[in-house]
This record gives sequence, C-alpha cells and structure tokens, in this order.
Amino acid sequence: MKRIGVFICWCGSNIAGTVDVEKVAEAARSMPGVVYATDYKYTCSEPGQQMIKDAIREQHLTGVVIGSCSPRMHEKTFRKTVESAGLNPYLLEVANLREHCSWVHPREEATTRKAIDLVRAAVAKVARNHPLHQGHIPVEKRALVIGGGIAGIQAALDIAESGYETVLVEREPSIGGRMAQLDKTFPTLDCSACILTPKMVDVSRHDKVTLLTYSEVEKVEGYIGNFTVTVRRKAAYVDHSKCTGCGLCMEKCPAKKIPSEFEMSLGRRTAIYRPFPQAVPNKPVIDREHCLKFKTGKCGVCAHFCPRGAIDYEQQDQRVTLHVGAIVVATGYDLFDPALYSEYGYGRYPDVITGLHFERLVNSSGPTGGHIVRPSDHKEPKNVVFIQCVGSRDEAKGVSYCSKICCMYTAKHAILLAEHVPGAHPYVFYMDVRTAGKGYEEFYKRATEEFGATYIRGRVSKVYPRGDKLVVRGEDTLLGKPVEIEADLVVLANAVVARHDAAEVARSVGFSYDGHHFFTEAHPKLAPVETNTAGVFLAGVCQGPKDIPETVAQASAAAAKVVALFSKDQMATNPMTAQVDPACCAGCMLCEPVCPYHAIRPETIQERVGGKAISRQVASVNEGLCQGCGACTAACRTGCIDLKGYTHQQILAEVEALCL
Amino acid sequence: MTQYWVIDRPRAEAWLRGLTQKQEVLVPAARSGVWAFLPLEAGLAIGWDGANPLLPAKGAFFPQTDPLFRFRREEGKLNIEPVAEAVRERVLFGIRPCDARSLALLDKVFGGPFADSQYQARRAATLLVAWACDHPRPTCFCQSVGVDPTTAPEADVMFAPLPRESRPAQGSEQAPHQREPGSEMQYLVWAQTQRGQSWLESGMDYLARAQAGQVEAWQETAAGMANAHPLELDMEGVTDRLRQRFDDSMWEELSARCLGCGICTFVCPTCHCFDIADWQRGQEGLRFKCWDSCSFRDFTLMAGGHNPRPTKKERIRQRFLHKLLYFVDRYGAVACVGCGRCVEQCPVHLDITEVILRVKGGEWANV
Amino acid sequence: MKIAYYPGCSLHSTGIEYDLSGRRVCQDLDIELQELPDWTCCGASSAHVTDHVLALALPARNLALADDLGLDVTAPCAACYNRLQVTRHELAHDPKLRQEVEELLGRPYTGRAAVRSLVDLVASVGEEAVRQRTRRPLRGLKVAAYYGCLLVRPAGILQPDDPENPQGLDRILAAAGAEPVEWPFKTECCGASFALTDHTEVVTRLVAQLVDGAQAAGAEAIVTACPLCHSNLDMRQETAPGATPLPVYYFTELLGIAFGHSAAELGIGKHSIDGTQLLAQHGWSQAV
Amino acid sequence: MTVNAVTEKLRQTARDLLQSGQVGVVIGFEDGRFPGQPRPAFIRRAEDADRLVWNAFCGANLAKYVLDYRVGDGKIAVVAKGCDGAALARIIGDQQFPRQRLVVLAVGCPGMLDAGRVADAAGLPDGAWDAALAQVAAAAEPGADGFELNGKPVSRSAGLRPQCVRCRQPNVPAALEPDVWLSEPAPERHPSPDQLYGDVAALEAMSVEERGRFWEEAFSRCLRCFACRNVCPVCDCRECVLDDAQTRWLGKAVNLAENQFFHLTRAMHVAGRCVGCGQCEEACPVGLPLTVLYRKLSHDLEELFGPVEMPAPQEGKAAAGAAEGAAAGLEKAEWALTRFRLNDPDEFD
Amino acid sequence: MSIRAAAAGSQTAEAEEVLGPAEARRQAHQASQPAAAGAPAPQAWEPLIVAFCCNWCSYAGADLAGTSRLGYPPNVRVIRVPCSGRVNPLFIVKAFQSGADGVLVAGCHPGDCHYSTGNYFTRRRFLLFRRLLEFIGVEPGRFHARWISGSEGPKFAQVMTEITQEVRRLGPNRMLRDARDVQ
Repeated sequence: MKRIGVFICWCGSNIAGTVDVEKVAEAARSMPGVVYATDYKYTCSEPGQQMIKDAIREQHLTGVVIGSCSPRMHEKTFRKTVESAGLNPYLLEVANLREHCSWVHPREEATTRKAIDLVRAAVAKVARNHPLHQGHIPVEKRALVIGGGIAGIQAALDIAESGYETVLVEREPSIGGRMAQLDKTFPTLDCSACILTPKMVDVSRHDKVTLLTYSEVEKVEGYIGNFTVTVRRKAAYVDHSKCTGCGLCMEKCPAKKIPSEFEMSLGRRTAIYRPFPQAVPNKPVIDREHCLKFKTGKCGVCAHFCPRGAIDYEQQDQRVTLHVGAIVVATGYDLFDPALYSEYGYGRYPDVITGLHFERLVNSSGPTGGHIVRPSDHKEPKNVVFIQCVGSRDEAKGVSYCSKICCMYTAKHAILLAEHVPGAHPYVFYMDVRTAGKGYEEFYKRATEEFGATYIRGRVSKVYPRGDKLVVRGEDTLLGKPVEIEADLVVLANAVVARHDAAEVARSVGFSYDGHHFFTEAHPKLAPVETNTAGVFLAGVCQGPKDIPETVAQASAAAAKVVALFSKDQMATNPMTAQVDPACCAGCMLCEPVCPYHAIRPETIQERVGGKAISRQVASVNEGLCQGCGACTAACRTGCIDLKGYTHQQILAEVEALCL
Repeated sequence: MTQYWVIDRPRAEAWLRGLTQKQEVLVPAARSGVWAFLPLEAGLAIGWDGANPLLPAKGAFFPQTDPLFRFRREEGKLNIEPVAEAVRERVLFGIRPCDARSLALLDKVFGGPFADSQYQARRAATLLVAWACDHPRPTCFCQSVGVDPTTAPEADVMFAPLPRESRPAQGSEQAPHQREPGSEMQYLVWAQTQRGQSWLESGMDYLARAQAGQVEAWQETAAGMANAHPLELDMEGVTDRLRQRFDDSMWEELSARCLGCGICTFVCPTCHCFDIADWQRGQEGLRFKCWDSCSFRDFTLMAGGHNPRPTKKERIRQRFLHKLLYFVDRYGAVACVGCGRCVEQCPVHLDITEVILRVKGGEWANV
Repeated sequence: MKIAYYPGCSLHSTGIEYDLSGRRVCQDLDIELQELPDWTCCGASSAHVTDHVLALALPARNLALADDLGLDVTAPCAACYNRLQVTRHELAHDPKLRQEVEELLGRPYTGRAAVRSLVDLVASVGEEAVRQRTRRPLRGLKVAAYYGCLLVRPAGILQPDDPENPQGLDRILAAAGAEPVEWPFKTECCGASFALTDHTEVVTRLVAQLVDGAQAAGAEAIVTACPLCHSNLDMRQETAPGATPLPVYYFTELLGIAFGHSAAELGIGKHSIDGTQLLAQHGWSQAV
Repeated sequence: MTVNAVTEKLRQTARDLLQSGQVGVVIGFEDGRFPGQPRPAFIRRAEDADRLVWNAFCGANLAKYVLDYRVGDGKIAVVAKGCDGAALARIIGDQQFPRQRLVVLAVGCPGMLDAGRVADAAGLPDGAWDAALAQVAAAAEPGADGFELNGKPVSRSAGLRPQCVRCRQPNVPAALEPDVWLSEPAPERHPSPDQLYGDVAALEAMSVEERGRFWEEAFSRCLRCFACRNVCPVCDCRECVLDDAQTRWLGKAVNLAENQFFHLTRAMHVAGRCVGCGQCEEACPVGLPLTVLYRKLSHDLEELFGPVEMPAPQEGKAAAGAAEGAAAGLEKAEWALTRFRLNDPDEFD
Repeated sequence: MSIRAAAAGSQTAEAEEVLGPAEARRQAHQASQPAAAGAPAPQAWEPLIVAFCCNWCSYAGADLAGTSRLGYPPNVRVIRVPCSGRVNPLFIVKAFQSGADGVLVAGCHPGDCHYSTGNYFTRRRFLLFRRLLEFIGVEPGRFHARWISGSEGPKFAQVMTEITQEVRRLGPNRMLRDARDVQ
C-alpha cells in the first residue's frame, strides 16, 4: 500500500501569495495513496526539511511529493533530505508550483486549481516510482592521450602532474606535431621550438607518462572508466632500448635524397631518420619504403655502423593492450590541398608555396637555414604575395568555415619576411582580416604600419609566370579596380581541415564528427571538451580550427575533466537509465541507431520457450554509457525499453492525473 | 393446434416500425457495409433479403463491452454502485434458427446456479422472432449439427417465407412497378410460445389468417430445405474421438496456419469467453465485462509471466475441444450451430469444419 | 559510335573549316555524325541576353530533335555546346521551367540526349586511337592549347576536368605528336563578346595578351576549339612590323594533318593568318 | 487436372528441398475448401509436395509465418511474391529471422485476383461461384490477361485485388537475392499517382471535420479482433505493445477512443515499414480502410524525408543464391523514424 | 442489437455520474454554449493544455518565464521529460484520450539537444504524427511542437498564450476523447 506524503511550500509569499496553499494541501489529502499532506512556509529551510524527515519516519511514507520551486532548483536538496530519513532518494517528486504556477499566473482560483493538478500529477507519478540506486563503476585511473602535438603533450602533462598514469600515443616517430614545424608564434614572435621542445622533453621524461611514438590506436572497447585500447606499435627496425640516438646511422645511410615530410619536401632526409633534430624520442626509425636493405636486400650500412647493435631488420609490428579510464583525443589537423585552386598554380609553379612551407623556409633549422629563398632558383624574393582564404570560407570549392589562424600567421609571415629580407615587400590579398585575440589586432597593425605590408581586399583570379616572376592578378575591391603584382614568391594560406582519417578515428573510439569531419563536442557551449561518449574528451584542432593558446587551454580543460573523473575510486552512474525488458524485447535493434551514446548493443540471452532452452538476441543497455535521454524508449515499438525515473507508466499516470 | 397467419412484407414493416414507438426492435441491417442486429429507426432498411448478419445475435444479450459497476473512493471509503441498466422490453426480429440455437446454448452458460443477471434480464425482456432460413450460404452446415433451418424452437414467433405460387393476391391492387422490390413477399407466421401468441394478437391489424394450402405449401418447401445441405459434415462420434486426440499432431499442423486473431471467436454465435477489466480515472472507475478470445496470446497469460497455452497449438486445440468436447460434456451439446461465419471470415481458411473432417479421418484436403 | 551533330551557324559560315576538318577527323576515328535535321539557332548570340525562356527553348528544341533520333548530341562550337549544356541542366532541375519550355515548343522535352563537346568526344575515343590513326606525327610542333571560357564555364554545369587548367585538348594534341606548351592563359577570355560591339579595342588587347603568352611559352601556334575564339585570334592579332603573326588552328585541323589529310581538304587555307606556312616549315609540305 | 508450369516447378523444388533435407518445411499454398480460396500450406514431407499449388488467387502474404519459426536453426523455404519478398526483407532487417535460414522461392507476381471481384465481374450469383472459380484457378495461367466465365469475357484487371492495382513491386526485392526463381520475374508495374494515393488525396481534400467523421465512423466499427495486426508481416514484434498488460496502453473495452488508440498506434508502427500487401484490409471483417492510413503515412514520410532505399544486392552474389552474401545487405533495417538528417524539414519553430 | 449499439447504449446510461473535475468544467461549458441557453453557466469551460517539456531547454525556458514573472494563461500543465526524444506519440493520443484540449511537445532547438541528437528524432516523429492526427480529423490547432531554449522565457510565455488562445477558439476537444465520462 502506498503511503505518500505531500508538502506544499509557501516559499514565503512567492507561492502562498498567489496560490491558496492550504487548499492545495487539503485537496492533496484525498488524492490516491496520500496519507499525509501539509503546507509550510519554507520547506527548503532547515526546520522545513526536518519536518519532512519527521513525517517520513512517523507516517512511514513510501513516497514524497513536494510542491515548491522548480525541481531544477531544489530536487537535489530534497533528495538528500528524503535519503537522510531512510527513504530512497528517488521516491521523491517535486511539483513546480512557483516557476510554473505562482510566478506566472494571477492570484485567482484557476491558479490554485492548476497547483492542485500539478500536485496530483506528482502524486500519481510518485506512486509509480521505484527505488533507484546509483551504480558505481570502478575507474581505471590511467589516461590515454591520442596525438602527440601540443594539445596531446599539454593534456598528458597536466594529467600526469596530477599523479595519474598517462599513455601518450603518437603516430609519427616523434612527438611535437604541427607546432614543431612552425618557426615563430604570433603575436609574440617567440620561437615555436623554444617553447615547445621543453614540454616535449618534460612529457617524455615524466615518470607517469608512457610515450608510445610511431604507434596507432587500432581499437577502443568498453566505456567510461573501463576502456580497453589496442595500440599498434609500428616496427621502427631500431631497438630503441639499445639506441642512444648518436646519429651515426643517419650519417652513413646511403639513401639521402628522400623528401622530408617534416620539411614539406623542401629538404631531404635519409632512409633511417628522425623527423627533425630535436625529435623526442631522439631515436631514428627506418623508412621501409626507401631503405635499400628492404628494397634490394643489399646494404645494411646502418647495422654495420651502429655501435650498440640496435638495428633490427626483423622487427615486427606489435600490439599493445591498454586499460584506461579516460581518453583524450588530440589528433590535430591536415591542410587543404591548394592544387584544387588551379588558378593559383600550386604544384605547377614551384614558387607558389603554402604557409607551412614558408614556416620551414624561415626557420633557422629548416632546409635553407632560415634564409627565405625561392624554391625554384634559391633567389631571395622581394615581392611576396600572400593569398588568404585558400579553401576557407569557400563553399563552392573549399570549406565553408573560417580556418581561424591564417589571418594571424600571414601577418606573422609578412613581418618575418620584412625582418629577414631587407627591402622585401609583402602583399596580402584578403577577404576580411580577423584578429579576435589578445594582442592580435595590434600585431596585425604592426605588420601594416611598421613592416609596410600592403593589404589588398580582394580575391586573386590568376597567378601566372612572366619571365622568372609570377604575375598575381586580382581585384582590389575597395578601389574597385583590377590589380596585378609581379611577385617573386606566392604564399597560400590554405585551409585547416580535419585529418584525412578523422572519421575512422571517431568511429573506432566511438563518438561523432561533423560534416567536415571535425570531432563533435557534447555540447557547443556547456560541454566543449566532452564528446557524446562519456570518458572521451577532445583537445586541439581535431575538434575545430583554433590557435595555440586555445589549443593549450582546451587540452588543460580536457585534462581537468580526466583528473576530476579520476579523483574518485568509483564513478557514480546516473540511475535514471534506460532498461530493456528482455522477456518482451524482440531484438529488432531499431533502438540502436537513435542512441547518441552507443549504449545499446545486441546481447544474446538464454531463454526457455515451451520447455526448450534457446538463445536469442535482445537489446541491452550499458548503464555506464547511457545518459538517460530516453530516445530509445520512443523508438521501441514494443515499449519494452523504458527509462527509469520516467517510465511509460509514470508519464501516462501524470497525463491522466493532469486531465482529470 | 397451431394457428397460422400470413403477412406481406410492407405490412410487416409497418408493424415493426410502429412498434419502435414504444420499444426497441432489433432487425438485421447493414450499417457501413457491416451486417448486424441494429435498432430499427427511420432510414434504416430492414435486411429482408440480406445474408445472416456478420455479427451474431449474442451481442444483444452479451455485449462486447458490458459495464458491471462503478466504484468511487470517497473519504477513505470505497463506494460501489451497480450500473443499473434499465432493461426494456424489446423485440429481436429476424434471427435464424442457427442463432436461435446459439441462444439456447448461451442460456446454459449464463444460466444455472451462477446466472449472469444482466444476460438473464436481457433475455427475459426480449421477444424472439425467428426467420425460417431460405438463404443458406455455401458455408452453412447447420443441419450437420442438428439445427433445422426451417424452424427455431427457441423463438417465440416464427416467420416463414411463402413460395411465390402459393401467394394469393392480398390487399391493394398496386401496379407491380410501384412496389418496392420484394414487397410481394409473404410470410407464414405462427407463435410458438404464449408470449409469442400475445404478441401476434397485438398485431392483428397487420395479420391475415393463412388460407387453404399455404401451410401445406410451406411445409413442402421446408421439407425440401431440410435436404439442402450446402456443406455436409458427419458429426457421428466426433466428441468421443476427440477425447483420445489431445496430443494429436493434428493440432500442430492446423495451428501452423492460424494467425491468432480473434475473428472466429468474435463472429461465433456461441463463443462466450470474456474478461473483466477496470477502467479508472483518478478516484473513480468502472468495472466491465468484455469479450475475450481464446486465440489471443494473452488470454491465459498469467501475472507472473507464465502462459499455460504458450503457442498457437494449445490455443486452437482449446478452442475446438471446448466447442466439440468440453461443452458437450458439460451441457450435452456441441457449441457449434453451423452458421458458417468462421468458415467465411477466417483470413487463412482455418475453421471447425476442417477439424471435424480430420477427426473423422478425412485428409487435409477439400470436401 | 554514332552521335547527332549540331553544327550551329558558325560551322556553316565563318567556321566552315572547323566543320570540314571535324567531319573528317570523326570519320577517321569511326565516329558517325548524323546532322540534326531542321536544326535551329542555339541562341548563343542574342537570345540569352534578351529572354531567358527563349534562350532555353532554342537549345531545348535542338536537344529534342536529338532525342527523336535516340542519340546523344555533339556541338563543335563552344558557344553552342555551352548553351545546350546549360539548357539541359536548367530544365533538369526546374520542372516548372521545363513545362513552360515544352508548351513553347509544343512538344515534349525529355532531356534524355546528353551533350558533348567535340573535344570531349574525341578525347573519349581515346588518346590511343588518335595515336594509332596518326600517319604524320606533328613532331616538334609546339602549340598552345587554348580552351577559352565557354568550354569550361560555368564549371558546375559543364564539369570540365579542371576549370582553370584543363588538359583534354593538350592530351589529344600530344597524342597526335604535337608538343603542347604549359601556358597560363588556357581559359582566359578572348573578348569575343566585344567583337560585335564598338569596343573592339578590348578584343585587341586581350588577344595580344593571349598571343604574347603563347609566344612567351614557346608556342608556334594557338589551337582552339571555338569558332568565336578562332575568328578573334585569327583576325585581331596586331603584329609589330616585321614580326610574324601566330597562326591559329582548330584542333581538328591539326588532327586532320596528323591523320594524313591535306590542308586544302581541311580548309586551312581559309584562315586570315596563313596556316600553311608553319606546316611547310615543319616539313609537312605534302599536306600543304 | 493440368497444372501450370510454376506449380510444376514449385512441387519439384519443394520435393528436392525436402528430400535432400535442406529445409524442414516449405511454406506455400494449397487448395482450400472453396475454389478461388487457396490457403497457406506447410509442407514437411516430400510426398506432400504435390499439395502445393500456384494460381491467380494466392494473395495471402506468407512472410508472416516465418516468424513462427524464429526458435530453431533449420532452414525453411517460402514462396515469395513481390510483397512477400518485401516483407521478408523487412523481417530480416528487423533481425527477426536470419536470411541464412531462408530459402526464397521467388515468383514474379502478375497481380492476384479476388474471388468476389471475379464473380462480380462475371455476374455470377452469390454462392454460385465455385465451379467457375475452380475453372479460373485451375485452367488459367496465373498471369493470363483474361478468361471466360459464365459465358462472359472477364478481364484480369476487373478481378484484381485493390492492393495489386497499386502494386509497385511484383518481384521480390533484388537485395533478397532469391534462391530459386519459380517463374520469370514479372514486368515492372507503374501504378499512377491516382491509383496509389487517389483515395488518400480524396480524404485530404475534405475538411478536417469531414475527415474526422469518416474515421470515427470507421474506427467505431472495429471489433478489435486484431486480425489486421496478426496478419501484418511487418508487425514482427515478439510481444505487441497493445498486449502489454502491465502498462495497459490499450484498454480492454471496445469503444471509439480505445479503437482509435489501437489504430493510431499501429499506423505509427507500420509508418514507412508497411510493404503494401493489403492483408490487413483483406482480413478485416468490418472493412476498415486501413491501407489508406498507412499509405498516407508512407507517402508523407517519403515527401518529408525522401525515400529510404532498400539495400543493394552484394556484387557477384546474385547468381549464386548464396544466402550469406545476401544477408549482408539486408541485416539492418532502416526506418525513417529512427534516422534523421540535419537538414530535415522543420515546420516547428 | 449490434455490439456497437450495445456498448454505446450502456455508456450513455452511466455517463453523467462518473465525472472528474475537468469534466465538470467541460459540461459547464456546454451549458454555457448558445445552444443550451437558459441555463446560466456556473463556470465557463477552460481549455486544458498538456505540455511535454524537455528538462534542459523547454522546462528551463518555462522556469525562466517564471523567474522573469512573464505571465501566461494558467491553462497549461507541464510534464517534465529528460528530452523531447522521450515523448512517444502515444502519450499525445493518451492525453487527448484523457481529456486534454491541446497538447504541446517542446524541446531544444535542433542542434542544441542536451543529448545531441534526440530532438532530430522528435522532429521527424512529430512532423509525421501531426499529419496523421490531422488526417484522422484532429483540428490543426490541437497539437503543437515547438523549439524553446532555456533562455527563451519570453518565447515560452508567448507560445503558451498563443496555444491557449488557439485552443480556446477551437473549443473543447472531442476527437480521440474516451467518451466514457462525457456525453
């Protein structure tokens, strides 16, 4: 037999000034299952809560309804109250008599009648509430960070610094990512390597960080607190436990003319190589595709010269299984292929390059030793045209979004050019100059005012060679005239795009991505570093274009989320999850595609039908993943997925009670 | 000595329509293409020439949904008020001998020591006027189960259509083209009970005495109809044989085709299984009786989830054993009146005649 | 292969050499051309700037004629090609417009017949076929393949391989042994729309840029696939005294030479700038 | 008695399948008590294969019966017209029966006849159809354009069932990759929009009050015998929500409101899943125009969200009849209501 | 007697006595209608509107309307659900069956769902369901779906006002109602 207690709060005069609270309490007394009803001036006050606790004990209540302010305000408070009196906290319902009633309606009978209806609905619902218990999931206090760029490094460091084991997985032979390729950073013009390399070293030396470079995440299973991750460690053909990184092998390697990926093919590397001198770990790998030993079977020079015998041509890929409680995804970005804009001649004219090429050209450890020269003839360029928005903000040929960093790095390039090449003249074709950031507008101003960069608002229609120059033809839309500039070098600010394999990564880890294949945050405002998959967080440009400070901030935010998760031994789960009644579930799995959290999976159950044991498929909800949205319940034709706390019966009872 | 009367169709119509002034008269009629026994009212055509209604006469006494009582919780007390249906005198006109027999069978179920008062009250208040059946359907087999299509002993009054040649001109001399089709039809009418007799006496304005030869003419027709046999079944020993065939593979084979719907039970004039359920709104509600069907999966489903008749096999076995065995054991007659409704309506052509055939050793095949 | 042939007015007048050479080349490549019976103007010159529906109805009629033959249709003239393609696209995407056009034509329009440029048609036969058919390889002949605008724009509708740096014509010419030069003005405007106005100086300037560009890239001739481009380039080159102008060929003319036909057969003699001299210089005097 | 070629091949195939033990049962049709009313048959022994028939009255959708064999792992063979095939695809997609356990005996369907309509068209008196219909069933090839009955020429279209007039899928969907073709595939059918949706449009053209009256009148006739649901091959739930005694979505009383609840529920559940076999209407003893409701929803779903395509057959598997390959394309059903596009129309603001 | 007639007849008999409070209002309305002139209305009919609001946006929007003291007619009763995707169309039928005169489903704007995609399913489901309701004769103004964010307190109040007005104009709902407590 239900024994429901109803408490109507005056909220001072907030409710009582409009609603006849005594009448509401009186009406409640005759509602089905109600054995006790009263009103009180401030239910949320200490004596108010005490009154509820007393009533629960004295009246042996099995359910409590509080008619008060919005449940979004005090539901948690009252749950604790109820719980401290020995009642399950979920045997409580709050009727919203303030925000939904007394504050929006005049003092009249209809308002009191509505209050009674709302209480009746809450009573009808609570009569069908079941005790719910928070589940507890043990949390594996080890984090996985995918991607060893600045975002991944920062996140790994922050988590490790908080005392938790962290595994940092990087696909390339060295961590460092895109930032390692940059020369200076805007708007301070401090040297990228100078601020990055110490962090690279820190993370590699940190006793809580396990660095897995030249490795890729293959498979992720499990759920928050309990992921099982398979990582493939690609064969480096160098035993890094023996290698000291002396570099002799690289000196001796006969295959020296391989275009360096790190140098954007502006420089060369050997077949046994490290991507760049400050690489971490500073140990080489063998590029099997170009290695003579692998191609011809003859060579073995590196093995011959290695003083430690670290070269191992027989090495195989290895699979490592990791158990982690949280994952930070920081897989970075690719750049748009500017050859798709054939009017700019990229790929046809060697002196049309991208911004990242420019970074390498201006970098003192780059292929030209920091001398800005034309790739074609190694002459120093004077007139350099920078073209903005190559691919960005162009729905017809490129991508719809703004790549966010190009305006600033182009201003930086203009300044670097002017600094490095006396008498050089930077021209910038732009659509809009976007400088939202601390010190950014000032930096852009310096480029124009101090360093004499000429900014031309307009698109370039054609770049073509004339003699050894490149004619850049475009329109100055402010003057309304065509312009033509004879340039020595053209630099394209090509768009930031998602990694070519981003969708695969998202699918393998199990979260969603947008139309551009950037990873989707759980909420654009309120959960910008979370994904829809609990326990998986995002950092850096894999989530969308952003600059270094934003990337670092997001990485730290993701780390903070991980650390918060790890701060408890067990994670309390939301008990209001979906639940399948396997007896009636037909296993059609039409609920599966509507679940945003991939919490529903088919499961095989054993059953006895007509005396025979059979096994069949039903849907099953992983309570660790389920967030309790209930979308599955409406997709289920049989009605056999229900949402605890918002069951079909509860909602139907509310509907009926409101319509009496 | 039975007194015979004759009435033509227009007069009969006038009589019945006149009766509706003071009581309800249920007649076979179609609404939206569905044949049933409907209260006669202006604009409703009596289905003189129509088929036996899809919905049998049982609904007039045992409605599909039938409120029992109302309950209300007031000040901690539960008040129960019976639903006092004012049972009014009424005439059920135009039922055929098969449906009339079904009422006799239902009387056994709803009578006896545990009588259903609502059913009984409705029965008592209803005068039955039966038609001798001159419209057998290809699916009819009433004679095989012992129903004589020409007469319904359960009825208060019988109407029998007279063969055309035995109808001397009666009444007005209207030109044939001015008449309603069928208005030339005449019926031989006689009472079978005292109550029927009184009813006929109240309708003397419309009735004429049967003339010489008309009774004989009807008797001759009736004798011919008694051998019509659209569908003939041999019921001999069926009940006893079924006693041995509870575990027969026949049930599994038959049930393969069954869809588990309730058509056969709902159109059956003798099926009488019902459920009792509540309809509740807040502090008050209604308890009602409603038709149920043994072919429904949830008919025997228990609260704990166990179902003693878990598959279609057990369910159709129950249905046919009930009709042909259990009912016979309990009430001494098969619970089938041969109306053929299930034969005609089953979407997959699975019906009682096939069961009877198989029990009698017939193969699966056609008749 | 059989295809309907829509010559358009140019190929029956100023561009007759394109018609002559085109037909021969197609014959050599086993492409059977069936001229559309009773074809009408494509509307390129005036209709499309005066009345949008008329500009669609004219090409639609010709497309419908091809439909009757159950064939796809080729239009050698770039302007005709452009109008037919644009019409097909618009009618496919706007059922109301299509209905309007059908009413205007007084006949159904199905849009079944696909439209192909002559360049695309020859390219589809394949470079290998061209190579095999070549009797007189154009070895050493440096040419600037000039596409103009109408073959590539609007790119969304015409779907060229690359709207800024197309390759189709280059590949065909290379297959015939010529050396197409890499030059930046392949799709630059020749100013054709000004050719019929008072502003011919615009044309002269644009043509000069094209010719200079071709020459700078080392080309000895410009090759085109458009009668409008051809007439502009052929008639409006202003050369400094003493300098030789750059001959301009239809690509079918050069293919015709390569396939062994004579200049006369191909109508090369009809150019304003003598086209035979260059051929003779390369030792194909039999052809001249 | 002569049998048509399809029946011949069907019997032979069934015999082979049963004899070789490849299948435990062949589901097809056999002659029923009355001519023109063949009934579903479940043939388990090779010697019973000759009971199988295929004629112009084999309208019932057999796919529903597959669900009765969910428990177990033997194979079953099913004779499949276009609509049976579409229903089988749906059942497989809903993961209620694995393709691997099915042997699909496809038959191109020329449209099935309705005994009553044929009799009406031939002017046969009520109750006197039998001999005539027997003649149609036995003699006429299922696809014959017409036949002579009662001394009158009767065109096939006059006797066609209404759902067959609307048919767009006379053959099983390609993705089902039938194991055996018992006949040539039937030619494609292209019913006019009027044939498909004329009755829907007529209702749409009414005022909302008129429509309300129409449906109230219809729903008030419902007996709640559940024949529409039980015959429906896409009602493939193990337990119907309407039978849920715990939540009691649907009350037991038979009245207009409960009937409406029943039919609206069913409409939402078959929306976009209905295969148009028309069995619901055919089974309904009180003649509810149920497919009007379902066609309205299918039409609107397509209008709102575009067609949901059937999965394409796997490359190269079609000829082999390898069920394993076929299943790959079918195994997950798409339902318009459990998917979405970001740019779906939005009429709510 | 037909089954149907029997059922209807028996319903008539007990109807008046099983009345809920809302029913009293409804009857009062009928009494106040011109057709039943003469009997003075003790209390006019008031539309009853059931609103299913998602916890994160629309329910919060309703709270904001409250904290901002934005008035709207007291005819609306909100049922809180975690997400508009939780709302089964059958709930709407049940609401009409139980006596609601209008029903609203309110959720986050598409793209803003707390659970990222729930309301996209809501949108599909109710676009279709609304057409179904109208097809079987429910007046277009009875069922509504709206996107109301947590910051749209004014919109919540405005929507409630509009819907109440519209339903008031339509009068008491008859379609889908369980007739057992009304005649």
